Amino acid sequence: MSQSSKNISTVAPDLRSRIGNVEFKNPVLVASGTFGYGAEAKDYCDIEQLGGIVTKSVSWKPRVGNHPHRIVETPSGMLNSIGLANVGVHTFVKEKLPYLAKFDTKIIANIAASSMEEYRDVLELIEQNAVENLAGYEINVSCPNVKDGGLSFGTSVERTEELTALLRQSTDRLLIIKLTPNVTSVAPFAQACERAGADAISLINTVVGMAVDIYNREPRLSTVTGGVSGPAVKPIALAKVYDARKASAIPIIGIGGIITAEDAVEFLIVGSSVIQVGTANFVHPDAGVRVAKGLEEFLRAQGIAHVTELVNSLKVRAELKAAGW
Amino acid sequence: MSQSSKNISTVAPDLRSRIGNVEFKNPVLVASGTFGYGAEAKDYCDIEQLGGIVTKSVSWKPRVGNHPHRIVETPSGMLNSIGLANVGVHTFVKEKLPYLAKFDTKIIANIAASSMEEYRDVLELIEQNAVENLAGYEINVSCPNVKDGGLSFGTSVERTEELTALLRQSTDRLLIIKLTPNVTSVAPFAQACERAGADAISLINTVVGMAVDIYNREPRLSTVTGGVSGPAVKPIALAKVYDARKASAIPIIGIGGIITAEDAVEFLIVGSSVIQVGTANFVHPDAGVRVAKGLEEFLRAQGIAHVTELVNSLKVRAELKAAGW
Amino acid sequence: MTPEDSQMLSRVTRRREIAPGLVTLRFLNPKVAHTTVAGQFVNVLPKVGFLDPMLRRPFSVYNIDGDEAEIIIQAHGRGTNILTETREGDMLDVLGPLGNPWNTASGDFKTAVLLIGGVGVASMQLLTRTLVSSDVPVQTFYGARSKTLFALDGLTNLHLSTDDGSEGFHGSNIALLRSQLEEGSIASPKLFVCGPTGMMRAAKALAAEFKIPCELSLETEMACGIGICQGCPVVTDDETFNTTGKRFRLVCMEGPSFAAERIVI
Amino acid sequence: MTPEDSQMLSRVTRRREIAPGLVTLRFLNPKVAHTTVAGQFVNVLPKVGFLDPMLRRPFSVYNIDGDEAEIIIQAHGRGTNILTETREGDMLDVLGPLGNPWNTASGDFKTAVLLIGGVGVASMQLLTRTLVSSDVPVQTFYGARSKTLFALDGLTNLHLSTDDGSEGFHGSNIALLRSQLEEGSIASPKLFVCGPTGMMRAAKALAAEFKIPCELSLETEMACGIGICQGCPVVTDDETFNTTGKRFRLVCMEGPSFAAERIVI
Ligand SMILES: Cc1cc2nc3c(=O)[nH]c(=O)nc-3n(C[C@H](O)[C@H](O)[C@H](O)COP(=O)(O)OP(=O)(O)OC[C@H]3O[C@@H](n4cnc5c(N)ncnc54)[C@H](O)[C@@H]3O)c2cc1C
Ligand SMILES: Cc1cc2nc3c(=O)[nH]c(=O)nc-3n(C[C@H](O)[C@H](O)[C@H](O)COP(=O)(O)OP(=O)(O)OC[C@H]3O[C@@H](n4cnc5c(N)ncnc54)[C@H](O)[C@@H]3O)c2cc1C
Ligand SMILES: Cc1cc2nc3c(=O)[nH]c(=O)nc-3n(C[C@H](O)[C@H](O)[C@H](O)COP(=O)(O)O)c2cc1C
Ligand SMILES: Cc1cc2nc3c(=O)[nH]c(=O)nc-3n(C[C@H](O)[C@H](O)[C@H](O)COP(=O)(O)O)c2cc1C
Ligand code: FES
Ligand code: FES
Repeated sequence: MSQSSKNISTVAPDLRSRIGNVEFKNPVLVASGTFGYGAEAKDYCDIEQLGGIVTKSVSWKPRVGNHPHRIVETPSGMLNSIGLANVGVHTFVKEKLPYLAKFDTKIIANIAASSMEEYRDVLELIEQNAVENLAGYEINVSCPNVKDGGLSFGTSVERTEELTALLRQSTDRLLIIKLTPNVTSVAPFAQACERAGADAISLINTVVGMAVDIYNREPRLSTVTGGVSGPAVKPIALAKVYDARKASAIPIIGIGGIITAEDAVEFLIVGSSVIQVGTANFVHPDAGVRVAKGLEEFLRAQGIAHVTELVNSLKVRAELKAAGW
Repeated sequence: MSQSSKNISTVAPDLRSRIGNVEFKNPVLVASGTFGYGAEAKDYCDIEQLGGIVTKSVSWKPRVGNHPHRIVETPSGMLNSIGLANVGVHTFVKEKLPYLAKFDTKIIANIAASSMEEYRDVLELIEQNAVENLAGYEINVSCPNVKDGGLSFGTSVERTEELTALLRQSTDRLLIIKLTPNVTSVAPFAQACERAGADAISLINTVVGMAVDIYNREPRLSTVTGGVSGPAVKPIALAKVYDARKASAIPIIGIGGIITAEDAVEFLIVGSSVIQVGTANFVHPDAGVRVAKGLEEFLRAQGIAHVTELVNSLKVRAELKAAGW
Repeated sequence: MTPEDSQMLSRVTRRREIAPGLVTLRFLNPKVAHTTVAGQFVNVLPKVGFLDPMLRRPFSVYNIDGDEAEIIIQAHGRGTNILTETREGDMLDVLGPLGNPWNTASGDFKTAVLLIGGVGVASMQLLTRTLVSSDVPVQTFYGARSKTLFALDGLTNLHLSTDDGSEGFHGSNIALLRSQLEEGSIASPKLFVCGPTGMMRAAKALAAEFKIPCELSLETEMACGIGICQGCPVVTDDETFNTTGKRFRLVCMEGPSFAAERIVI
Repeated sequence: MTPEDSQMLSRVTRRREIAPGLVTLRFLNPKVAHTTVAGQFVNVLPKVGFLDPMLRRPFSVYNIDGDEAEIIIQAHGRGTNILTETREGDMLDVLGPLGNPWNTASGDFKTAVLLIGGVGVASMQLLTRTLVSSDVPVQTFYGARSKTLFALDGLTNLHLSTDDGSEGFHGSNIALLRSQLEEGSIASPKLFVCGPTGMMRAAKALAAEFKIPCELSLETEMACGIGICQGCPVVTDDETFNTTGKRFRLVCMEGPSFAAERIVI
């Protein structure tokens, strides 16, 4: 339990992180659906201090999203049922992507769709309109809040693999599959994504949950169930990352309840190459920058030269490994 | 959002609740593993004001449980990896059950085992030594913290059904199957339990999670992963109850993060016949009594005569039902 | 504005309890104090350093004075209960000002009629100040459950009403206003409305009936307050955005005040 | 004891800051004040009304006086940080007294040697009082990082040591005690030990070396403090409970103090 006694370095620690052939200036990205398309938060957050921005899921056509109520606070977390409200890929490539191109940070375009073809068409349209800092795509097969939002892919290993293989043909940029935690084990999904040529997986999207208005005896979300996010799900997310890490060598993007640099370090140690900050942005729009700065301080205090030294550094005793933990 | 304007009754509301042919004086039970065998908490809690006590899981032989560390606090919740530490069924029937027989409340004996035969043998030994207030059995097929603790049953619909059918032959008392939330959907499990003749299902056991000591880069629990409980999991538990409720007519015992009477009411509305209070007992050993009292106040304030009026009273708009929510 | 100064820890310099559960908190925040226009709001953390409750809560800016701003809080749930117990010297984490001001420049009215229900008074003091300083006549119809619940500072030309008859007109401020509109005693009015949903709905109907412009300041549950969560929409009928024929507008970005005729309430 | 009076909201009547992050809180709780025996502890909620942090934190009873009891808290994590900021007049939710007292009646010693590291002092004031009132000679070896961190109230026959040499012996209290044991100047001693794990381990070894009885007051993470969560065990080697050859003992129920020779530390 004692703090590392390594020498405290005066050299700035190196935060650069890598997935495939893409280098991020630090391992802290902001999560899809929690940072808009960048413009919304720029008055509150110095975007260029982020490792990257994952944009709100876009589909082929614009979507207005679900009827209110869309959010409910829960203990140390929140439920949402936004329903993939988005401007559609045409507006995305015409307005949002060019705007994002101005910032010195990496952009990952998150895509949600209801068929193989739609996923491919959206990806290809973005690919045709790619800007220089577009690092790649995150494929949302895990939104619990729309009935045609991909979760039918996300809960089937076969369809996940097929979709990954299909999209792999359309881009040389990063192809990241964002998995749902709402399955018995994420291990076969991680393996399927690796087989089909994905560059990474993201874990986790939100956990299915609900809340009840006890006075009206109605669900508090218009769609009955929604997705839980925030600190409440952090232990669950870490276990999912661990499950995937044991089963596959594919790079992992850790997500779920990250508020502080210490939270981020947990995800890195368990095996994430980079992490994403989601719900925390709603509380502090500069949450990602806070995490990145905190990470730098942590590395300095612990005498760690490169953030990559943390990645996948979890020590698990041999007898536990042998016993299957 | 407005409070019910029904007349505030001066007659005491009726809290009696029922599963099968067993009547509980109120719908508030304490959950297995969070109240010992009754004796431990009796100085802090007026046990006879509880609807019932579900005892710590017992197995055939005593188990010492997992090596420390066994618990970690998490945001609005905790992780545990107790590892089914228990006195074994022989001590249970010799010492614990006779002690519990003295209280005017229902007892449900929770059983954990690693084989069909062990489950049956434990149940039959208790059956042979049954006391009058023994209402039945809760079968733990969902402990995530021991490798042979039943989760191999709990994640297989077939084995759950087979086990339920087997145990059904050995008792006419309540047979309750305690399901894990760590599956893609609990619906087929609920259906399997119903088919095989269970009287009820309990939902949820803990959610798999983990936490990392970032200074030592070690898991904070000795078994790496453990189970998350407490308010953090309440929205997840409610969604699981809803999932089971839609799929089956079997009575449900709602569990997960219940701290207040309002939490309990959410579970009743979604479709639980009775509920269990778990982690809250660690904070307030009389948490169950607080919930039962709060429930009575709630019913009175809302002018509800019988607590059973709340059960399964969730109003879901027809178009949502049609769309599969 | 730089990203740093739009969210700041602000020391509470004064706490006043107007009635049980109705409290004003004044805090040092030059940015909010100097840049807020009537109708804007701030998003405040219930308790600094705690993860539960986790989300900020929105409050209209009630008053500004030098480098200090003030909010008025009605305790009605977990977060507001905690906030009303804030003590002088404590820190508030304040994000803002957010949202858009009341539209006082629409030119389609001569008299501003402020229609207030309960803690809907929160943005009305600054609105009064703005209107008075531009020499716009103001009439204020302010209803509360009981006379102890009025927060009258900085309001003008008051017509009070209470549900329990303890002060002013015994009944709703809608009924009171209706009688004056029927008399035609208010020259070319525009309604500026904030209060409970029922009152807003009635105000919308009243405005339609008398064909007068009406602006509603709406409240919805908010996570971020800055347009990134998409959690706070109201339903409008003003455009066919896609096949559903519905359009949602974000209260935090496009509101909180909207022209009443377009809002489905 | 009825179920009701073992857990109670207790008003804080006095808060003293001994050093930054080292605070005593005195609170009104007749039950704890009248029934605690030296070595017992209370389990305290970090903040009443909040779900996060959710679990209570255990603290030895530091002092009792009339109807009031006192704890001493070293800030070192989330819960203790919150608790050290408790103000006079605030309410603490206190469950206790819990656990077992120090075993002062074992009859196998003449001199009680209190070996204290840092905030391990917490149970030593009451222990001193108990021993002194039974005319047992007491020698107290108290080590801290620096002289500002001593809480000396109610202790007796002090041998102080500091890590930084700012007061007393420059070095560990174990080294200081060893030299006295080697001199044989303490008649038939028994060690009563509370401090950081490293110190406890050294104390156990020292006691074994000099063949003197030794009792350790242990700290483990606790959820309930009353034996219902099974979360707080230490490993012992005293019995073969089953095939593993290990036995776990619950610190809250069977401790917090244990005979050193049986504890695997
Ligand atoms: C732009 C804007 C400006 C605002 N300005 C102000 C302001 O200046 N001053 C002010 O006081 N408020 C203002 N509000 C409202 C304020 O933000 C909310 O009151 C606050 O967010 C509620 O937070 P809470 O944690 O107290 O309530 P929560 O605990 O989050 O929610 C309380 C909820 O519990 C339920 N509930 C509880 N008890 C009952 C019951 N008996 N019957 C039925 N339902 C019940 C209801 O669903 C209710 O919404 C404003 C809101 C907005 C959007
Ligand atoms: C019977 C008993 C009696 C006790 N009596 C007292 C008493 O009288 N006074 C008192 O002050 N304490 C006492 N304690 C200890 C006290 O209960 C704990 O300090 C408290 O529970 C910690 O709670 P927390 O929320 O502050 O720490 P948490 O935040 O829960 O935990 C802090 C944890 O964070 C980790 N950590 C944080 N920073 C670092 C770092 N730099 N390097 C390595 N790890 C780090 C460690 O794992 C550490 O355990 C007693 C304990 C027991 C069991
Ligand atoms: C309001 C909200 C909207 C979200 N929208 C999307 C989305 O459009 N696409 C997506 O892949 N994930 C979406 N997510 C999931 C987050 O990106 C993230 O995976 C999840 O919230 C867990 O991380 P967190 O706990 O840090 O928020 C959304 C989450 C929230 C809370
Ligand atoms: C420390 C601890 C020990 C538990 N032990 C058992 C057990 O032995 N058998 C069992 O079926 N469930 C056990 N559970 C699960 C609880 O009974 C309950 O299902 C779960 O904690 C969710 O409810 P809660 O959030 O109210 O705690 C345990 C939970 C905790 C926290
Ligand atoms: S509150 Fe987040 S978009 Fe309006
Ligand atoms: S702390 Fe719960 S059993 Fe000891």
